[in-house]
Amino acid sequence: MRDYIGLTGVLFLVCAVMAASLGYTNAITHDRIQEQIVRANDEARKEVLPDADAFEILDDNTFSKIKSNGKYYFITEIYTAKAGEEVVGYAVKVVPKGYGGAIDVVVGIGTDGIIQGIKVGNNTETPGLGKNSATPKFQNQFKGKTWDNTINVIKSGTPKDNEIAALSGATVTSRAVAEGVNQALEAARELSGK
Amino acid sequence: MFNSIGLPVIVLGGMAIFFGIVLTYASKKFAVEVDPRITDIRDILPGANCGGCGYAGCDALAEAIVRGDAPISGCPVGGAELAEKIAKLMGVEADSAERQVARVICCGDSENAMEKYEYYGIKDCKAAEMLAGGSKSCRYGCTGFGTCVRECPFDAIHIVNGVAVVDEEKCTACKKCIAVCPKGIIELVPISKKVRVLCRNQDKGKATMQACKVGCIACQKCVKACRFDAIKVENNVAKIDYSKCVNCMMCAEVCPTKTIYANFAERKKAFINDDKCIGCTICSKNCNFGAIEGELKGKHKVLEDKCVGCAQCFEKCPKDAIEMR
Amino acid sequence: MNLWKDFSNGLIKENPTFRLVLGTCPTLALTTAVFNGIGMGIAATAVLIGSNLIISLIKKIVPNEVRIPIYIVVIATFTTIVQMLIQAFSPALDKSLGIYIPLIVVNCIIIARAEAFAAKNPVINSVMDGLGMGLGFTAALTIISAVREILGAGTFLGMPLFGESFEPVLMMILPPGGFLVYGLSIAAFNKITSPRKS
Amino acid sequence: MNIRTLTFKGGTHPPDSKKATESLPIERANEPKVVVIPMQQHIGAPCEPIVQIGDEVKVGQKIGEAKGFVSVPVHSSVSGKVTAVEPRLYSGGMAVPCIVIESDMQNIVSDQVVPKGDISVLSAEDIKNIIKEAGIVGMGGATFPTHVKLAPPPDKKVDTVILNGAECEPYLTSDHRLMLEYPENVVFGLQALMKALGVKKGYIGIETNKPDAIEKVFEAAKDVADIEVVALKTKYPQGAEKQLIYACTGREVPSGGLPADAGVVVNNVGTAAAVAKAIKTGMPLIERIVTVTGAGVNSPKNLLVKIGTSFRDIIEQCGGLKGKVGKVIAGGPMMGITQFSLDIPAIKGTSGILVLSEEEARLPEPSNCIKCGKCVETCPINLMPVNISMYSLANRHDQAEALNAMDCIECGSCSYVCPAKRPLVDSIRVSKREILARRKKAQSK
Amino acid sequence: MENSRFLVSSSPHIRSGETTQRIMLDVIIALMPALLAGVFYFGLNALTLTVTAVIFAVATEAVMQIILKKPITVNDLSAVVTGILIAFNVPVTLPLWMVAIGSIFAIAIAKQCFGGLGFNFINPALAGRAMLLASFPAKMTNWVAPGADAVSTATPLAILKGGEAAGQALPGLWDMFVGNIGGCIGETSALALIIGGAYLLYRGVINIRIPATYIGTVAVLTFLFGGFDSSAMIYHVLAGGLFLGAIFMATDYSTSPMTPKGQIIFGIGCGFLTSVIRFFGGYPEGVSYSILLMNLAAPLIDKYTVPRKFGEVKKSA
Amino acid sequence: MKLGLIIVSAIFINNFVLSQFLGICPFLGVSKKIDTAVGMSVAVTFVMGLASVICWAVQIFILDPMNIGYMQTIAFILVIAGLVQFVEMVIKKTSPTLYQALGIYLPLITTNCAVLGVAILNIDKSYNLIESLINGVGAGLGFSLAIILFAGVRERLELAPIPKALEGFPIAMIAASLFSIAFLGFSGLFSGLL
Repeated sequence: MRDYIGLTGVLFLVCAVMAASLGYTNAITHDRIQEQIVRANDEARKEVLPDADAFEILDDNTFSKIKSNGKYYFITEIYTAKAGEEVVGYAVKVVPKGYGGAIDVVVGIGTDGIIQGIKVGNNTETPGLGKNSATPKFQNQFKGKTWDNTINVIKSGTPKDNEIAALSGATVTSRAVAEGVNQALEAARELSGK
Repeated sequence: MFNSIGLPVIVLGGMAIFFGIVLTYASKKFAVEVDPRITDIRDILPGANCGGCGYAGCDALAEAIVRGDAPISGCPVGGAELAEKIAKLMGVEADSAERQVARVICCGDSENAMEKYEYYGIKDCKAAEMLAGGSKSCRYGCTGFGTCVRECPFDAIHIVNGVAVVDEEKCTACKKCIAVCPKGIIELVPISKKVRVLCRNQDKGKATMQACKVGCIACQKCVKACRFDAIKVENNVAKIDYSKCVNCMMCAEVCPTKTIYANFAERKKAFINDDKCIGCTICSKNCNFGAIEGELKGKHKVLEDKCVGCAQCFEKCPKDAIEMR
Repeated sequence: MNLWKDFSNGLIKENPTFRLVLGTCPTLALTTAVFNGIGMGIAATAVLIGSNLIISLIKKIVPNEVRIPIYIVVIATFTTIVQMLIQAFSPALDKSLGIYIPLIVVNCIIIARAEAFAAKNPVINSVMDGLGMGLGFTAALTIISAVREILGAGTFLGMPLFGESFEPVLMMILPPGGFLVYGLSIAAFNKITSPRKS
Repeated sequence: MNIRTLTFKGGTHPPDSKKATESLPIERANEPKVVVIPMQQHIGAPCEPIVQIGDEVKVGQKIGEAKGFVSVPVHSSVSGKVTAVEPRLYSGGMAVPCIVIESDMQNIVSDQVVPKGDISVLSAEDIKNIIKEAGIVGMGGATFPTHVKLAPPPDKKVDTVILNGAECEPYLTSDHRLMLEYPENVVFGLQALMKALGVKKGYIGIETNKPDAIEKVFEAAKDVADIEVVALKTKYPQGAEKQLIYACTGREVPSGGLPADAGVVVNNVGTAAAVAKAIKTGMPLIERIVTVTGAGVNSPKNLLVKIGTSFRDIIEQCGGLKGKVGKVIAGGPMMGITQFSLDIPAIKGTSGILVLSEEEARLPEPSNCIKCGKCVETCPINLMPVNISMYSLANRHDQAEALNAMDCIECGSCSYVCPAKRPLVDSIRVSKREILARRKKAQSK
Repeated sequence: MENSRFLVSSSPHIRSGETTQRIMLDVIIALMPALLAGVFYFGLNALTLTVTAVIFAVATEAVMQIILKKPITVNDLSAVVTGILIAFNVPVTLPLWMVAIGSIFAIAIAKQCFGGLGFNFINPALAGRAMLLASFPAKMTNWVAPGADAVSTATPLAILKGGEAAGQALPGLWDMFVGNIGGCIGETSALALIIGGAYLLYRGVINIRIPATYIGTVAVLTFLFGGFDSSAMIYHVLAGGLFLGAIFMATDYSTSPMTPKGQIIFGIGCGFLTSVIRFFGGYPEGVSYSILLMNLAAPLIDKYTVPRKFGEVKKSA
Repeated sequence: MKLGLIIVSAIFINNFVLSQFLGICPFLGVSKKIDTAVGMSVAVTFVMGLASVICWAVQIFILDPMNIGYMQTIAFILVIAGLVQFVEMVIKKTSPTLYQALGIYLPLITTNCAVLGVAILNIDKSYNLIESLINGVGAGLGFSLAIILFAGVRERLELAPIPKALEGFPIAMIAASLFSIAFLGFSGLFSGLL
């Protein structure tokens, strides 16, 4: 019996002390971490919709109504962007499937149906290829595209109005991002009722 | 406060208690008796798993030592130092055996030993051995293809001019070369014995001479020169009895074929410390070479040109008045 | 003097990455960019110092049967603390190190030093050992990641080094490049630091 | 002539090189002045000399008595005086006890030599005894005592005797000439062997590159029941025991087993001829046909040589050595043993003396193995020579053993075909020796 | 009549005339039709690339052997073969320095680091190609149509795979067969490769097992995966590097199994992986990777397909 | 279908050793002989499957309800360490043969980052119980595939004249690099479906 107490006791003691110090660290860093997360998300939305000063998550009813037709399977979150009281656009988070798995993309669409910016976030694409989708050069191609036309990806040549040039060597990623953006555009058009 | 510190403490503490109990229970219930000495010995073994001991690695040797199957000096790599440590763990004294080294009993290098044919094939003693015993005319001698060199884990043996030579500094007496030599001409000898017969040719003198210039021709000169009865000729080859040899190197001096090797530079001379000498004459009586003179009760003196460094006087002097240098 | 020896041990003689070849997983995974390499190095160093300190302190009261669980709990605690700090103060680093931060727990360097050094030596020495090993680890990661980033992306710490026309050798920042650069680095390290044979 | 052409799996086909001697009739060699007769010309225990220095001996007189079952006696091949009984070098590379006899050039035949009577009256036991007393061994080169082969363990049912006339070794033509010139002796010998074993089926296998020999032997055997002459595909090692048995009967000798395990006894055609001679004339085995050939001799010949004649004498009769000589081989180029001296006697197993020129003898240096697998495809035993060799060279003979190194018949096909010129069979031989030594050690423990 | 000393060696005392160098020369000869086809369809640049690859392969081999203090064995021609095969596996538009890097990587890393000829466990040429593809994906997939004006095009496999090349017309079967299509320098002309393969078979340098099982497996599987479409199957067999891979690279001695049974397993494995990668993988072409992957398995295959030794008594189960 | 994809992904595409760099230490250390590699593979696969399930349960039933997700690392590693030690003791006692074949590898597994890695990844990817199990076993099989193939190659390399400077770890790393190149062939497999 003494073995049980001695061994378990020491293990318990060490664990307890360690747990306590963990808990304490968590207590002092928790808020800051949450704040970081919120800020990071807000910043991403702000980046794609610079005009807005606040974002409100779409209410569940509307969101499920939008999702209900099954067309927008890549969309995971929609925020309504506001400048003051005025709705200035939508920040749509889509998660299309790329070469190495899911790609986080936030698309900022103005109420006029024009893309103000997109941001490619977390992804597991190939470094040097698909990962380059997060470069400004690639993302900026989407700026100014509208919901009037479906965006197509081309591998070579000069892109036309509704086209973007694929990342070299990473056509799958490029197409995935474009597909996500197209869904976001359609959803935004539906939301705005135009 | 509870939520931030108490909860983790409870959860982790709970897990700790759970595992503590389970592991204690398991360690009792499922305990396997392992002699703690096995673990201890394994810890101090070199851990190179070289197999020099003849067991499958250090773990196996540790087990064998504890079982009593292997001697405490079983690890050839660790040497005496390790044997002592193991001895302490095992509670016995190390056999105070002197360090041994391997020696190649052949000096028939490519200048002295005749070649009977030109060998073409794998550069390996065992392969060459199969073709009429190797290309050297002497069928007893070193084949010279260095199978022992490749086998040695300590880089302690090399082919010099067609014959294998052991680097005594590096040799750990692991016996791997002995096991691998197809001619069986490597043996272990105590490192302090400086005189070696470097031949094993058992043919008659004439046949030996035809095969190799430095072969033992069984001329008996060394036998006559030895004052300690330490050398004999058996099967046409001289053999030193190391329990009797005192490193006087006389045999090497007289050997006509230079088959007996001794490094004369290492030969020491006796010196008598006048302050300590009491003139007991024990030294001069024990000198087989008439190299010490002196009167009873008088100071004794070593005749340097006669002294061969056999150290008999040194060992016998009751007053520690003799030094070898 | 002795402290200096404990400290410098980890830099070259027993460099954990090049000589002991421990902690290979983060070494390979996080050396695609110098930023990640240094970040991982510092995080691991912090955990290493902390765990060496605590384990050295409690070494006398630890029963043998639960030695490993206790060490691991200690290490895990420091790992989690480091993780929280990184999340709070450098979200970018958190994002690029990802799952490898919690995996510091099972970085063989840390448990190996706990077992081999901290469990047998005084506190100060253990801290110095942790610092030395950590710096050795960090230095190794920096070297490997520099090679990989420069060749594989043409940048250093994110700054482009070459002109537009530079074609980066992408393989260098892919898994094969990791193995290759690490392997060649070990060979080079051994060649440089081992005494030359006459 | 309706003859089946048979063969085995694997093998290779080195150039025959038989042109030089295949059409030359057997010549009787000059009478040697001195013969050196080793007491061990067979596998098994050596003989004990039963004559002393100064003794007068006659042709066919027994001079060495067999010790033990796997052993055969040795007879004098000349009449004359014993001048020495001492170790002398022989073709195995070592010195063995030999009896040296100075010939009186009279060739007085011993009165022990008498015809043994008609085969029909001889019992199986009689035949075995005659064979043993005549000192007959396998004449293909392996020199296994023939009478031992004729006494298989009772649990092994032998139903077939095969005569090996494949002579698959390049250069050698002694068996070829024998079959051409004495086909009746070959057939007679086979009948005697079959009778000794009490079997009903006999084959004589001859490679297709000797069509004339096939024809002659076929003629000689066509009236004899139970004997079939079969043609064998010209492929090395067609004459290896196991391959020959497989080709003729489709049976495989089990690994580690003897031909008797497959119900077969194999003998060389030369052995059969020697048996025939021993029965017909009573003359023991004191001479044999030796092919002397190769670029290193001036005039290649097939010589009928008395046992104990030195290589030097034999080569001299063939015009001596030609040019710079590289190698002197006792036997053929695939399995023969190289010699470093010409002062060695021809013995019962000396099927040929092959002298290679310096250029032929200098084999190319080995280079890296390219793992082409040609040795694997060639190996008649289906081994992987490349791997066995690799382990052998690394001194890891237990792995070599696990890869069945002991099953290697050392035919040399792998070394022959290897494009990288690796010493394959050499190293496997080293392994086999090591493995045997280890097994012995383990047994003695 | 006396000789100073004779040579003594273990039997056998004769050797066949076949040498490593001769085998490599045969392979080079067998590659020539494909090189001619490459130059014919893609212009002189194909030749320049090939020569560059060969020069760098040979030079790397020599330099590595000097550094490692080993005998220089470039005259065994194995580096030449590697060089040619690397060039055959790249598009004609590839910059010269890139193909040079491929050669250096192939010889220095994949071959010499492991002990040189015969000790490499992975096909050096394919390792070089895979390294180039991983490093310079865009340049390595920049295909041009045959002809002088270097119009960029898609390979038939890319067209079959759909995607960005979807909708482009597949070339005619005859063009596929003779090599009048886009692709790597040495892979397009099945005809030229078959001529080379026939030569190697005739010379006994390779045996039929690996190429036959490889191509056969691809044919069967593409027929199944393609929905029992025999014309798609023919395209799959003729397109891409299948013939080049099956005849010249999967048969590489040192990286393929040595046992007959092993070679058959190896061929089937290559065929399976090729088909899977072509249909479900990220790349339109899977020949190189499938051979590389099977290279990894070759030692195991060899180990577990040791032939039944002659006379082995079958153990009854 | 999803389970199939998970397992294919774990074995080939995102092979733990060759593309995720998890479990490298045992991969290099225990791959000198095929027999030991097989033993290690079985042990790792077993532990990974078990750890996936138990850690999943710990996360869902303890950490999540109590809202102490930050304790994940410490809780998981404690569970794994305790589990491994327990299993080792049991095997050692109950089946010496199994212990010889498998048990001796167990102590090496505690600090195998692949085990902790798979447990954490299961939670990150929000797999359910079955998916976690499949992912754990699949990753173990992926490890097994890599290490057994590697052992085959290393047995062959053992007799090769490797340059002196590269002997030991360097050549093993370079060999692993070539393995990794070959495994690039699997990248993008079923990419549209993941």
